[in-house]
Order: sequence, then structure tokens, then C-alpha cells
Amino acid sequence: MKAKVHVTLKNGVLDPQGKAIGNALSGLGFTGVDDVRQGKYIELDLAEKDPAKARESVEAMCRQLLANTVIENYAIELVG
Amino acid sequence: MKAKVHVTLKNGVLDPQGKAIGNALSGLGFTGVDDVRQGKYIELDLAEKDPAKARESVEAMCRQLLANTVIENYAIELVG
Amino acid sequence: MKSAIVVFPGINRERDMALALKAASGKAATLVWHRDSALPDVDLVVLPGGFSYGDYLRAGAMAAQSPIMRAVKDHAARGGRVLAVCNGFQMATEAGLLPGALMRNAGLKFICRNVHLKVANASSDFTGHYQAGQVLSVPVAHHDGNYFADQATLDRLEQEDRVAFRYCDAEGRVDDDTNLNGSRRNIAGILSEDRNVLGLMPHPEDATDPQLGGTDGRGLFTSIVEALS
Amino acid sequence: MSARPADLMGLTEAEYDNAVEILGRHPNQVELGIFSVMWSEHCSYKSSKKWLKQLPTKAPWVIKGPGENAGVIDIGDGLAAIFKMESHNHPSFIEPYQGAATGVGGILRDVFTMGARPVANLNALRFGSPDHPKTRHLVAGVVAGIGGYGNCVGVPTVGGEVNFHPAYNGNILVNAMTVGIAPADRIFYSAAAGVGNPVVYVGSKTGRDGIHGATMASAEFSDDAEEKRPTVQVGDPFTEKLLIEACLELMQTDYIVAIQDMGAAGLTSSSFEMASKGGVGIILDLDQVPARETGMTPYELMLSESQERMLMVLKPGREAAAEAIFRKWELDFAVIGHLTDTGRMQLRMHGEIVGDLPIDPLALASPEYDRPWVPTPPPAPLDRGHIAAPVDLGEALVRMMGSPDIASRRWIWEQYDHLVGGDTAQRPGGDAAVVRVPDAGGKALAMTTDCTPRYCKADPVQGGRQAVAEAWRNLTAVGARPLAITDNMNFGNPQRPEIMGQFVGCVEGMREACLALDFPVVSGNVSLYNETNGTGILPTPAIGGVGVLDDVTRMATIAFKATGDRIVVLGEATGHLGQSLALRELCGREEGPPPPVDLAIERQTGDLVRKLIADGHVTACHDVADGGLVVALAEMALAGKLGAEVGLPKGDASPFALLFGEEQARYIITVASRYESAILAAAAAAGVPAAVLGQVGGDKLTVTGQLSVALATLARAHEDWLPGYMSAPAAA
Ligand SMILES: Nc1ncnc2c1ncn2[C@@H]1O[C@H](COP(=O)(O)OP(=O)(O)O)[C@@H](O)[C@H]1O
Ligand SMILES: [Mg+2]
Repeated sequence: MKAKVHVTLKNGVLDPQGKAIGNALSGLGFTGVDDVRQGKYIELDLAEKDPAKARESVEAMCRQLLANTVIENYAIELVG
Repeated sequence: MKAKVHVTLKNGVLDPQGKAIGNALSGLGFTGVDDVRQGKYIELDLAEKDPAKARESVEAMCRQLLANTVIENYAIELVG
Repeated sequence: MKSAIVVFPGINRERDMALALKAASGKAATLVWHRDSALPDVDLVVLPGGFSYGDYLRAGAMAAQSPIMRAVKDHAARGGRVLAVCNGFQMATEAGLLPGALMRNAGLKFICRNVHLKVANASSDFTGHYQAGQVLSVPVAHHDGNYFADQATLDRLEQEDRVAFRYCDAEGRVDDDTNLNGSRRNIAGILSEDRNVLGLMPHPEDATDPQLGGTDGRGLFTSIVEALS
Repeated sequence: MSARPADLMGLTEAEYDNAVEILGRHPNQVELGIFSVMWSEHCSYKSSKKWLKQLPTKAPWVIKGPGENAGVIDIGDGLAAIFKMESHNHPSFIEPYQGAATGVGGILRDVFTMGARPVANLNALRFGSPDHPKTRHLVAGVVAGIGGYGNCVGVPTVGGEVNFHPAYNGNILVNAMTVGIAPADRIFYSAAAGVGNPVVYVGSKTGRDGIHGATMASAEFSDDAEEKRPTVQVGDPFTEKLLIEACLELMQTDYIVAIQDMGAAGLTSSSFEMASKGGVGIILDLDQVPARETGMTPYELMLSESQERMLMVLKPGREAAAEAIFRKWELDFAVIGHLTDTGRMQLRMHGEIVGDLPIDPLALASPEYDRPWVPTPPPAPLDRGHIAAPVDLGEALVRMMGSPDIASRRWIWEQYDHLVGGDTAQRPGGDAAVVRVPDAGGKALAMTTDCTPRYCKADPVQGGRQAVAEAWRNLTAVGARPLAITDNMNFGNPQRPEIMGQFVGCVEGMREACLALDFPVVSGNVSLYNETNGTGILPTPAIGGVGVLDDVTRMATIAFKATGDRIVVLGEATGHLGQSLALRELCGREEGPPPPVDLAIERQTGDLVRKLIADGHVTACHDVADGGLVVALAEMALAGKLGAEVGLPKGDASPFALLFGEEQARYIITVASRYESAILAAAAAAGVPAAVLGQVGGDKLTVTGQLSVALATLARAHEDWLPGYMSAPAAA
């Protein structure tokens, strides 16, 4: 079973990377990009077959390590 | 219109981030994590309303800036 | 004063720190390995600079989960002093020893240079040797030093006089132009509620030897040594 | 493979025939791959060997010259400095961040393999024209990559050099240098010994990355190079840090017989070199090689250039104790074979022999070419009458200070942690970096990288001399005793006689300078085929120099120190504008012969400068280089935030030529006024021309009757160019 985790900055937390990408895009002549946010995307291959258990375990991983909940949100998606 | 871009390392390219996360998770006692890969997740708010045009423009952004196509793949998803 | 420096495998400023502690206290610090689960009996624990476990996910994130960190937290909870510099500061926030988080520098680049710091709190065990408002020149060397906390936390830090240092210029001006890395309210270092933990991004340990370009960091070490002996 | 393959993997027909003769049959795929990388330019030095042999490599303080992973010199007190420079040009052009990062990783390994703790990194960089659409992206990526790796590993990056020239548009140069320190009696070498001894693999796992990087580094680029996209290697500096600590810990024991990093051509070249140096055979059990991916073939395992790996031969019975150290540092450790007395490299996988090659015949038969070469024709003399000197010399100075090759590199070195370790006594921005030797009283190492490619292009012999002399001068200018150099020979396609002629000329000039200055070559690297579509780079023999300061408190810096200090120029002014930066930047001309380097004068002047600094009378010192006298004065003023008022030096040339000419073997020193006469007397006694030019003070740089510019104006020009350039919007 595979878990796809998206870690994104919370609203209200300034995103320097996103802002830099936005500037670079407009420097390259791309217009009409109103906002850019950058986050992390983590794919985990899990031995666990049971979706409920897998989710629970990935939740714990997110809280303990994958996201810093002071500034970040996370979202978990299970596949396969 | 919103574009969600996933940038991931090509197969065979070493992923030190993923490797480090995998090690840390097992150090924390999470078992059964066979593999971890880390990528980037970028959200763009676009003024463009036409999906075809939006995709074309995001494709160009990926090739020119968002992804390093020597070692990374990208995937684009349009929403709204 | 008895001190210990926690050594994570990717730490790289333990030597700089050991030299500064030795010079200030006359005693060599004990080095403690990250896999150990207990600390020796010391007055001060230092979380030094570097890249604890590579810092590929978030700086300090993995170190915050290491076995030794539990012992460091216990030490702090008992009122023991903790000095957390650079990567150590990142670990301390990740571990919840200090509030807030350290994000990528606003300019996105690693910055290594001497910066000016304004002493905001000159009454803690770590800063007693400085004057409030004094301007110091101390090096920084970091990629993720952009201090973030929500408004309420920032207000509280200020009300409780827990901001230790702010980025400024040679004249002590604190504003957006003198904000090195995008930190909220130019914050370079903060104290814990009980003032027994100091976290800061700059490297006072690299400003203790005239041969290496300045001694403005010495005051911090003198302060701790005096407070703890 | 029982017949001649269509793809000879880069071997020539003749080389292939030789391989068949050595084997007595056609090679199979893995064997052919091994021949190909072992005989590639990168690993065999087949075009350059003949000439490199002419470089002086000996001195009483040289412990180990070229031939090992890095050069070793004695720095006294039972300590040795170990250093080398290496190129990562092609990978950095294809993927600047990872290319540069893995370049740093590779050179670090060359140094700690020998038992040294790395204490400093330097980098010599050449980029294309600032106007070229790729340049900005390449600068940004290379600098971030060098910093990203070095900062994380915790080795300070303390110096380097950067040039911009259109000749590098399609072939940038990224040369990285590492300096380390080891106990002089505990140096580790790579010659394998002891039949039966275990061959051990440590570090990261092997993946399919960088296969055939060594042959890529030996081929020319064409326009479709970017399309080929060879698998790029990604660096893992954290693992490198672990590897450094684990290796140095193991080196405290006496378990190691031989050790060698896996660099270009990975397992192949490391195992061949160890076996061939030790005159033994080796059997490798490829099933034991830690692999990152499944189903890897012998070919892939032998040729992968995955990073952060080392090969060792251990004493028998020490495997478990050694393994414990590597496990402590969370690194892979595997016994992958043992030494034999067969003189052959035998590869075993899945119970079968998958490759079997004789070691010595392959290593000894590695091709050595005496490629045809033609000397570079001497450049036409510059007709001084035809140089339109800028009318406003003040404006000229401002433009020079803000020109790409002179502008401050602060934007670069501030991205490098140049302080970690707590021993950096002289930070980037001066003539040479100075790093204290840990726990050795006041002893310190000085280091620098230098080369003036436009001189080498115009006159390779003078250029070769000048590169060595400038490194020697930069070490001297901080007060250090120059000891030895490493070099990185970056050239175009050696199959073109003109290019080979540049190589031969540069080597000749280097040889002369090394001999005259007692400054031997102890290690180096060659990078050829730096060409795109038949256009080569400027010949660039980058020199990395190392010297020692016995007492770091006597170190000199370029900054003016005190108002009233006398400014003394040592050396003669002739107003040599040929190949000068001023001629190029202000008059748009790259012409004439470069300034001649008189090695006897060079030596005499440098020896005097060093003595004056050691005597403690010199308050600041700077050599005169790119941009000439007035640029050197401006650099000293900016560093010290103090102006100066000087007169024109004596000489029968125009003020423009006297101020911006680039004659060699010159230094500017400052002294307190009370020492003025003593200094002049010392210079006279040494036979070195010396003149008091003026004195320090004020907030302007003034050359009486010629120019007067506010320091603030100079500072803006000098500091703003690079950050301004880098923050301009990227070209599409
Ligand atoms: N790529 C670089 N990395 C670090 N430091 C650099 C780099 N390029 C130049 N520097 C530093 O900038 C200063 C000026 O360089 P350069 O003009 O080449 O000096 P010099 O003319 O004395 O050889 C030196 O201190 C040098 O080490
Ligand atoms: Mg110089």
C-alpha cells in the first residue's frame, strides 16, 4: 500500500520559496500567475495492507516527523 | 484556475531526502516502511480560464523553471 | 561550570563551541553522543550548529526526535540551562523547547557573514554581561534562520521580555532593511518561559577569539559561566 | 561477446585491437566497459602523461608527490598537509547544482582517503560571458551546489577565483580543491597488499548513476549534449560527513592495509588502481556489492559512479571490528572480495566468472600518446600609440572595479560557510585564505587558487609561469612560506595540434616557475576536450597553492589600517597593457603579449616581502594583479574603509598604462611612517625597486593630477555588480 503525503504551509505563513518562484516566473515572462505556494510531496511504500491501520500509522508519522504543525498542514492519501 | 504540480526525482536518481526520512522513521520505531521518496508540490493560481492554454503555459513553466528535467519528472493537474 | 555538548552525526560546530566554552570556563565540555539516552551531571547543555542528520526534511526535525533529546528536555524541565545555537535552535523549536519555527531564509540563500545584533534582554543568565541595546558583531552561517511564530506568540515573547537578540545594523537600527533573513520582528534569539533555554541563530562561539575577527560573543559565555558558578 | 562489437564504447579501433590481444579473445560487455574507462583520457592521462612528467615534484618537504589520491607535504610539528584540486566541468554544465556539489564531494574523498581531516575547500570557477543566456543559471547553480555540499559536510570554503569569458559559454570550469591535515606518520596509501586480505566496500549503496562519467569527461560536447542527459549523480553530503568520521575513526586503528575512494569509473578504477599498485590480483564477488536498485548487471555495478563510496583492503580478521565502526555511523559495510596472487581481476556473480582481466598488462598497456603539437605563435606586440586611453581615469577606475572579473565575489562566498571549524583567520576577500592548524600553537596554512587564462591563450609559456607565480605571490602577500601546488589543467581537444601546443607551453612555463620558486607540484588533474562545436576554452591551468605561516599573529591582510601609513610599491612599473584587463574592459581589445614573468625578480621580490611581513613592520600587503596598480590600491582602500593619496609611479609610459598596466612581481605594502626608511633600505639591500607612492587617509582614492574617486563610489561599483547581475530576471 502506498501513501502520498502533501505537506503545505499554513495560511498566514509567508512562503519564501513560493514567492521566489512567483518572481522568477514573472521574470521569465509568464504573466497571470497570481500566487505560488510550494510544499513537499512524500511517497511512502508501506507493508501494511489495511487502509485504516495504514492511515493511522501515517498520521502518526506526519505528526511526529513529516510535518511541523506550527507552520505546516498535511494531507494523506492512500492508494493501492 | 489552479494548477497543482508534482515534481519528483526520476527513477534511478539517488534521493538523499527520501533515504533520510526512511531512516528517521525506522529510528522512531515505524516499521514496514519499504521505501520513501520526496518530491516537491507546487500550487499555482492562474488568471487563465482556458484549461488547454493553462496547461500549455504550466508545461512551459515546468520545463523552464519548476522542474530540473535532467533529474526530475513533473506532473500537472488542473483544478477549478 | 560543567557543560556538555550534544553531538549528532552531522553536527559540525562542536569544535568551535568546545573552544569557546573552554576559554570561558576553564573546563572542557563533555561530548555526548546522540544515541545516548542520558546526560552527564552538568549545568549547561549545548545543542550546537551543523546539519544534525543532514537536515534534508526540515532543519532539526529528526534531531528533535532523537533519544538524547528526551534527556535534554528533562534537563530543561528541571531548570537546567540549555544553549541552542543555529541548528541547535532549530532542534529546540522542533522539540518544543522553544516556541515558533525556523524557515528558509527569505532570500533563499545560505548566509555566512558577520551581522549586527541588538541585545534586547540583558538580564538573563545568558546575556547578563551585555547592556540592553548594545550592538554586537557576530557571525551567522545558516540557510534556515527565518524565525516564525504567530502574532500571539510574538506578542507574548515581547511582553515577557523573552526576545534576546534582534538583527540590526551598526547603529542598532532594527527594521526591514536590517532584517537578515525575514525573521518576524527581526528576532535572532529567544528565551524560554523560565529563561533557562536560549535559542539563537548567530554563532557567538565564532566571535570569541581576536585572531578570528572579533570577541563580541564572549559576553554570552562569560554571562553563563558567572551565573552558573 | 564473441565478435567485434559495433560500439567500442569510446575506444579507438587500435585500442580495441590491443584489448583483444591482451585478453586473447574479444572482451565481453563488462570487460569492454572496463577497458573503455581505464583507457579513457580521464583515467589514463594518455594525452598528457608525457608532458606532466616534466613538472618538478620534489622538495625536502614533499612527503608524497603525484600518483596517490592527493599530494602530501610536511608542515612541521609532525603534521602533514594533504591537498588536491579536481574538475567537475562537464557534470556542472549539465546540472550545475549537483555537478558542482558532487565535485566537492569527490575532492573531499581524495583527501580524507589519505588520512587527513579536511580543513578547507577552495573553488576555481570559469563561466561564459555574463550576457550569455545560460550564464546566470550556471553561476547560481554551481555556487549553491558548492555551498550546499561543503556547508553540510562542515568544511569551510575559504577561497577561490571566478572569471567570465565567452570562450567558456559552452564549457564552464568547476575546479574544486580540498586541503586537509594529518599526522605526518599516519598517511594512508592505495597499494593493496597481502594475498587473501579482504576487500571491503563502505559508504553508500551503488545505483545506476553516472555510468560512464569518466568517458563523458573525456569527450567533446556537441549541441545535443544536453539531450543525451547522462544519468546525473546526486550528492549526499550528510553521508559524506558520516564517511569522513567513520574513515578517520577507523584510521586510528591499524586495521587498514590500503584505501582508495571510488571516484571516476567507480569500482573499476579503484580496484584496478589498488591491485596494480600493489602488484596483486583481486577477486570481486559482485553479489556482495551493496546495491540501491534491484537487478543491477556486472557492467552497471563496475561502472556506476554513485557517490560517497570507498574501497579498502583490511588486515585479516579485522572485518568485524571495522564493521562496527561503520555501523555506528550508519553506513554500509561489505566484504566484496579478497586479494589473490593471480595478477588478474576476476569478477564473480551468481556463482559464475563474469569478467577476467589481467591487471598489469591492462594498466601498463594503457595508451600513451605523443600527440602532434604546434607552438602558439607569439602575439603581435601592442602598439602603444594606438591605444585610446580613456579620458577620465576616475571613470575608468570605477568601471574596472565593477567589471565582471574584478567585482567583489562577496555574493558567492557569503553562500559558503567559510568559518566552520573555528580556525579561519583570513576570510575570503584577501590574497590568500588563512586557516589555523588545529591545536598547533600559532601555525596556519595559507591557500589560494590562481590562473590568468587570457595570458595563457596569448602566450602559454608566460601564462603557465604567471599562474604559478601568482599563486606564490598570493601566499607571500599574507606572509606565508609557499610550499607546493596542485594543478588542474583545463584545455580543449588535445587531438588538435594548436590545443596540444597550448598544453605543452603551459606545462613548460609552470615547470620553469616551479623550479625557480621551489614550489613543486604534488597533485593535479587534467580535463581535456573542453570544446563545443570545435571551439575550445581558453587554456586554463588552474593552480592551487599552499603555504605555511609559523605564527598566525604575523599574518598580513590587504586592508589599509591607519591614516598616515606610507604606501610603498615594490617592483618596477613599465606600463604593460598587453592582455591587460583594462585593455579588454575599457578599450574592447584582447591583444598583445601578456606581461613577461621574470622568475628571478619574482623570487627576489617575494622573499623580501615575506621577510618584511615576518619582521612585523608591514601593516598591509597586496600583490598587483588584474587591473594593475590602481585597482590594487582601490581594493586595499575598500577593505580598510580608508582612502589614500598617491602619486603616479615613475616610468616612461602614459598615466593610463602606469595605473592599469599589469607588470608582474609587484606588491603594495603599507608601513608606519617611522619604518619608511628602514623598509626602503631593506629593499635596496635586496636589490628590489621600491618607491613611496603616497599615504593612507581620507575617504577618497586620489592619484594626484590624475583621478580622485570617493570610496563610496568605488564600493558601490565593486559590491553591486555581481548581486545586481544575479538578481536580474532570468532570460527566457
Ligand atoms: N569562487 C570563490 N569562492 C570563494 N572565494 C572566492 C571565489 N572567487 C574569489 N574568491 C575570493 O575573492 C578574493 C579575490 O579573488 P581574486 O581576484 O581571484 O584574488 P587574487 O587576484 O588575489 O588572486 C580572494 O580572496 C578569493 O579567495
Ligand atoms: Mg592577489
